[in-house]
Amino acid sequence: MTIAAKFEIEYLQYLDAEGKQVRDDLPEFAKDLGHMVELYKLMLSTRVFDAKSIALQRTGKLGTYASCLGHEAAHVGIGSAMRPEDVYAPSYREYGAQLYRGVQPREVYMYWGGDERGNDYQKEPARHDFAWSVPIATQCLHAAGSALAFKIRGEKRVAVCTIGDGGSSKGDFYGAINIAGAQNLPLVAVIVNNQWAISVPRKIQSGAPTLAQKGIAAGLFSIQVDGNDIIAVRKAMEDALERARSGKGGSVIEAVTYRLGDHTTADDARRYRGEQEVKDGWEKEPMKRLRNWLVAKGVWDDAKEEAWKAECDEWMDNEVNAYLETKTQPVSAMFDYIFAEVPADLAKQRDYVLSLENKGH
Amino acid sequence: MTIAAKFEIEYLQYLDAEGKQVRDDLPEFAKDLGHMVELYKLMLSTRVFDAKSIALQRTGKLGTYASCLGHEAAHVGIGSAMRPEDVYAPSYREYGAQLYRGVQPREVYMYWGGDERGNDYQKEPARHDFAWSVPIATQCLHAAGSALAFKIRGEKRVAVCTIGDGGSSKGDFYGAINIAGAQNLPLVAVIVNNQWAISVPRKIQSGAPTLAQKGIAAGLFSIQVDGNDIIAVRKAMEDALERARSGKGGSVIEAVTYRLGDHTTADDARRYRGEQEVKDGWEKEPMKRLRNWLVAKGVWDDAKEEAWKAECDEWMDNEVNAYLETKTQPVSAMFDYIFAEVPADLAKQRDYVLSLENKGH
Amino acid sequence: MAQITLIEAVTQALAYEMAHDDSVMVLGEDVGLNGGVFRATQGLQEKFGELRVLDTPLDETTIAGVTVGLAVQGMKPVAEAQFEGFIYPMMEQIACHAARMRNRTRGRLTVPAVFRAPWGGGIRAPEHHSEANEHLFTNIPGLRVVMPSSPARAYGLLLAAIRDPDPVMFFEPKRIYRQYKEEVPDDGEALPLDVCFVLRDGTDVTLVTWGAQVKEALEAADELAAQGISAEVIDVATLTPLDFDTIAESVQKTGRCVIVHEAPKTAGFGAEIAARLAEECMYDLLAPVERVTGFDTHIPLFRLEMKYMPSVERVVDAAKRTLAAS
Amino acid sequence: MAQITLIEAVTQALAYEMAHDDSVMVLGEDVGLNGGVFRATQGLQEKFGELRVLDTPLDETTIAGVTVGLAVQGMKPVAEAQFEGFIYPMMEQIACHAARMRNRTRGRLTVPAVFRAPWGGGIRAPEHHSEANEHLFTNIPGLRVVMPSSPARAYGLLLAAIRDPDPVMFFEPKRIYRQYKEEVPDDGEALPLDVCFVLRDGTDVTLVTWGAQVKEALEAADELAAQGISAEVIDVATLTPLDFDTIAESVQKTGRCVIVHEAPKTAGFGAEIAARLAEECMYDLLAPVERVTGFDTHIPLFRLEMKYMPSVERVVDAAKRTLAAS
Ligand SMILES: Cc1ncc(C[n+]2csc(CCOP(=O)(O)OP(=O)(O)O)c2C)c(N)n1
Ligand SMILES: Cc1ncc(C[n+]2csc(CCOP(=O)(O)OP(=O)(O)O)c2C)c(N)n1
Ligand SMILES: [Mg+2]
Ligand SMILES: [Mg+2]
Repeated sequence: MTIAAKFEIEYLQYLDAEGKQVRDDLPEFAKDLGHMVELYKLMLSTRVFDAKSIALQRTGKLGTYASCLGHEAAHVGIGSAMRPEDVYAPSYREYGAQLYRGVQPREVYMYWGGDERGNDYQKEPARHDFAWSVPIATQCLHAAGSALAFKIRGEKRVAVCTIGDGGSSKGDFYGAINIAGAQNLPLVAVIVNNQWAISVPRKIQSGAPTLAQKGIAAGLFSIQVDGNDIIAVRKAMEDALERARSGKGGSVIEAVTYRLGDHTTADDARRYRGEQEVKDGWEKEPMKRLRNWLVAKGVWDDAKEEAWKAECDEWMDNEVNAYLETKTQPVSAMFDYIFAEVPADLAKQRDYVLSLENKGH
Repeated sequence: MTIAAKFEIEYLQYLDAEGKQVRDDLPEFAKDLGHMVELYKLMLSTRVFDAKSIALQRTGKLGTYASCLGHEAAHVGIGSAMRPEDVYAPSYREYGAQLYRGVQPREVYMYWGGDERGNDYQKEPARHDFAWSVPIATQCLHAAGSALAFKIRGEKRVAVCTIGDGGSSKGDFYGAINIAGAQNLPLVAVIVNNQWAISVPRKIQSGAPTLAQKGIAAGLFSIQVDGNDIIAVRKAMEDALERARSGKGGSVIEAVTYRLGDHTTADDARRYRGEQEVKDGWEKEPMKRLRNWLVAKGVWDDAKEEAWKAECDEWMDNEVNAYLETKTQPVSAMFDYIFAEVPADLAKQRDYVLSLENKGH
Repeated sequence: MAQITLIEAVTQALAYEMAHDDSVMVLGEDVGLNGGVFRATQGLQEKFGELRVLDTPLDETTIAGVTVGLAVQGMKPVAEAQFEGFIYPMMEQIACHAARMRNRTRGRLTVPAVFRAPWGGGIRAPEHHSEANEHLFTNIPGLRVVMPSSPARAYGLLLAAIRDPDPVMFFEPKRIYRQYKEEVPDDGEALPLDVCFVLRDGTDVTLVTWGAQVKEALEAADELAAQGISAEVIDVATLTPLDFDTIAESVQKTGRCVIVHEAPKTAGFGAEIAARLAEECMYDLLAPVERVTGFDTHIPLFRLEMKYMPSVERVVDAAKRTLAAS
Repeated sequence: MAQITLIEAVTQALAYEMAHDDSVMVLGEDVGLNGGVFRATQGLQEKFGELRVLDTPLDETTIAGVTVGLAVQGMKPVAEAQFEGFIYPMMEQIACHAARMRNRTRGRLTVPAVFRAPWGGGIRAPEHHSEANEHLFTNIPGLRVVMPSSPARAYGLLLAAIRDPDPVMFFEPKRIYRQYKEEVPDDGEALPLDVCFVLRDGTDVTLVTWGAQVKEALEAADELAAQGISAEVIDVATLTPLDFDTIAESVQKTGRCVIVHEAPKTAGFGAEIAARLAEECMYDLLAPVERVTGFDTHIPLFRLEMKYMPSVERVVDAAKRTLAAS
């Protein structure tokens, strides 16, 4: 039998569900325990932020909100591996990565609170990142286009996109990794496989044993990691970013995790998945293992945990207040950003709406 | 290192470019030399048909025409492996498969001659096949949908689609193989890789070493074959059809061949590819090797070749005449097939056009 | 006989037709156990199994293309786009194949499919969940574009759409999914796809609309009546092929027309109706035609979205302008 | 100064802008060595390299999405859809991102991209190579929809489109790609994107059209002149945002209007112009508005396609009907 090509998908894990280290070759960044504490703190603040968002929604102060509960290792792993000059194209729940890059909680609240200004990230590097992208998988092509711009201009920057297990079924994802392979683009595509796309389980999305192997279709470096193990995520990201930055091409990383919450606040996951599965999900969640590991290393303890949580609470309260104090935009805002300048034909409509406002309609 | 998954892409070939048998384990069908002669004859008639089409176009009797020169082994291999009850969803140049399934040359001429009736295949099984599909890759999803219908109804039928190397970049192709994998559908997707998509070479389409490996993304059985070796194509097809028919799921077959002609009669390939490459292509073309093999087996010779060519010429002349004698459709045909019945609003437009006709516009 | 909402009428029609015709099936994202994010397919998978109520991979192009394949092979698929704002990837398959297959093959192959999509704004939904794009499909020959505006019409029109031998776009105004209940006998009676429905007779001005805006139009008619103005209200229901005769008849009577729709004004489907009036009813018009529509902007996120939607006040103002003009 | 065709004017504009602005680039299928199937990008790859004149994989969704990404990152990509009939897979990226990015981010991110596509029928091309779908984009806020009708306007409008800070759909009427030549100085002078062009003054009737049909309109005007009827001819050029004032002014003068376009009649962009007339010029109209358009059918394969296209005779007839009516 003649073999035309051979492939392997590696599975990467450093910490098991209990925080036991399953391999000795810790990556450099993980030897810096101070840094690992920082990562843990961001994961925790992300979780505090998320709980606050859900509370806001439940009390009618947000619209629909997409929670990131359970994704903290994957998201913070991604965000923390990137350099400021890189570009991030998220979908809609990767707050852990975005907070790292300067998106402010108040901006998240504004967006899900029905205010476009939430997309106008004020701080770098988030300011040059893409906004949340709701049409599934479309953001992958924005990352590929960004990567192409970097290549054309000879910039040593990498474009990173995240996509769900469900989203990896959509043609755009395939198009993005395909052109990355064909043009050797500095693109890192991370499939955050949380096992569910709203109510549709992973097995309905694909007959493939791993989602990482989708990268093989495009000739990209492809790897599967324990997405609840931030060391594994971060290591795979660092390697992929390094390959991309040095002109060695794009990667697909599948981060295997679990969506502990409902799809969004508009969803009720009990309709379609069993309790046991969620319990199992909690056994493997990302915070516990990292905390256990840090505690074992002697760099974290309950007191620190409580203190940091309190700090986070304060931070979030502050952000919530800033959000709640934000006045609704004037109605003219509807017209002012459609084009660089409001065309004459549209200006007539704006004037009409303003006249209605004056009439008190 | 933990390995999550491993894959191999086999390359299948029985006859080399000169017709030398490179492996001993001939499949059953190839041991039937009478049948092999039949296949050769259909490949030859396809080539005669194709030359006639180009001549028709050159003399202004056809519009643009997409030649199949060099694809005869791939196309006849596909068509001859299928059962009548299977369904075929071609793109636009797979005449070798279609003639086998009952599409008549006059229908091909009508289609490229600007007459919709060319799509109204009169003979079974072609009559239940899909028509030519110009929007690249869309036909793959029609095949997947057909395969789903077969599965739902418990029919032991298989849907087959063909797609080019270029077309395999389009999201629809990915969508089709993906749902085939997820739902275990009886789908066989054949990538006819002729190295070019109009002027775009294979390497611009994908960074993957084989196109067959795209099937890995969907968890499908995937294999690469010498697309100029009809035994290899036919064998891979038979295996894939058998797997699909017996509920073992879909396959992706990459048939590696070469487009010996221009993309279509509207194209001039000299603009973008060198002479040497085309010469090399001719060295590996599919007729010669099969002829050599059959001649060596003592079942074919020059006299038979000439006699069959003459028969084909007559057949094609007959088809061309039937085509040329076909009267243009009445102008009302423009309106009559938009809906099952012409809606009142549309009937007014039809009446208007008929009144123009009467005025001699 | 139970009182049901518009969304329940959709479910009732699907269940009826699936029970009576084995070839009818449903496919889309989350249509199975979850019953769709709006519950349109609630309970169907339990009744009809995982294949006839099929959760698809997350790719609208796949859904549309597979739907075409199913329909050509004799199934009657009802595909769901989860929100109308996600329908774009379906367009190539709808425009190039569903709407063309019959014509392409001179009737040999046909596509008796329905493409359903929750449509429109006003439910404080996130970005891309409030689009009103019926218009994208009204210039495509070979398609029927249908939008119900009440539970009974949802039931009857959806049955008709499924039975129709050609492809139908079926847009469901999600703002009124649960707005009110009415009695809808589950008798399998379809409504015609070639007529506009006159919902209220009037003599002074004709209000022409469809989908969710029927509510505003009827309320505006009440308000106008209170002011002594008699408004006729027409629910277009099937946008294409258009039954313009019913509209023309009304405008011949009233001499005035206000067209109301949610999509942006420029090149919205209201333009076609106004254009027909300019062509065919010019001598009947006592006043310029008015369009009360969304603006030529994207529908804003929900804090401002109601500023975008055609309001009862805007409709009343427009109707009164037509009366003032003549 | 050389005389050039419309397609050569496209090439000239691309070459000019690429030479003067490093961020301008071209991408699409076959745009490289082959210079595009119509040769619009002929010679550009040799001049500007394989990256700035990029042959893409065969996936329109990829082309559109990558274009958005490039534009957000500061490039000015000019993407080509090989034929307008293959533009559907681009729609999600165009409608949901290119046209919305500025509004979504309150101006933080923008998409200064151009989407070019050879448009329309009449060249005896195969199936799906003759579509006239400008209409699909005219209801999308945040997009400019532009169609040139002469070499000079192709040059000036394309330069303007590339320089425009927002996304532009640029449809090129392929039937007149090589119809005639005219002098087009390569001076980098752009034309405005906010005006209709009055190509011929007249007093009796206004012919409003765009793209390839400008030819038929001008010929009809000649024919009408021979019969003593003075027709004004307006090339809309930029369909959206629409400069209706120029059209209104003309109709105020002539009192009659014939709108000519190739796309199907129902919900074609002609509807918007007729609708505006019904709203804003009703008292000026001396006769019903006429639309001379393609029919509500798919454009037939080429043996019948000229029966589908608006002909000079149909335009003349329509113009005369407007005169007979008043
Ligand atoms: C094109 C498109 N289709 C449908 C939707 C509706 N939708 C929102 S999220 C979602 C599921 C996404 O699942 P997955 O990609 O796994 O990401 P996750 O939400 O699990 O992070 C769907 C179907 C959408 N936003 N965009
Ligand atoms: C969606 C779409 N985009 C573009 C085209 C124009 N087009 C026709 S054939 C072709 C190249 C196809 O190449 P490939 O898939 O390799 O098939 P081949 O022609 O080589 O058999 C292109 C770009 C098309 N028909 N459909
Ligand atoms: Mg998921
Ligand atoms: Mg090819």
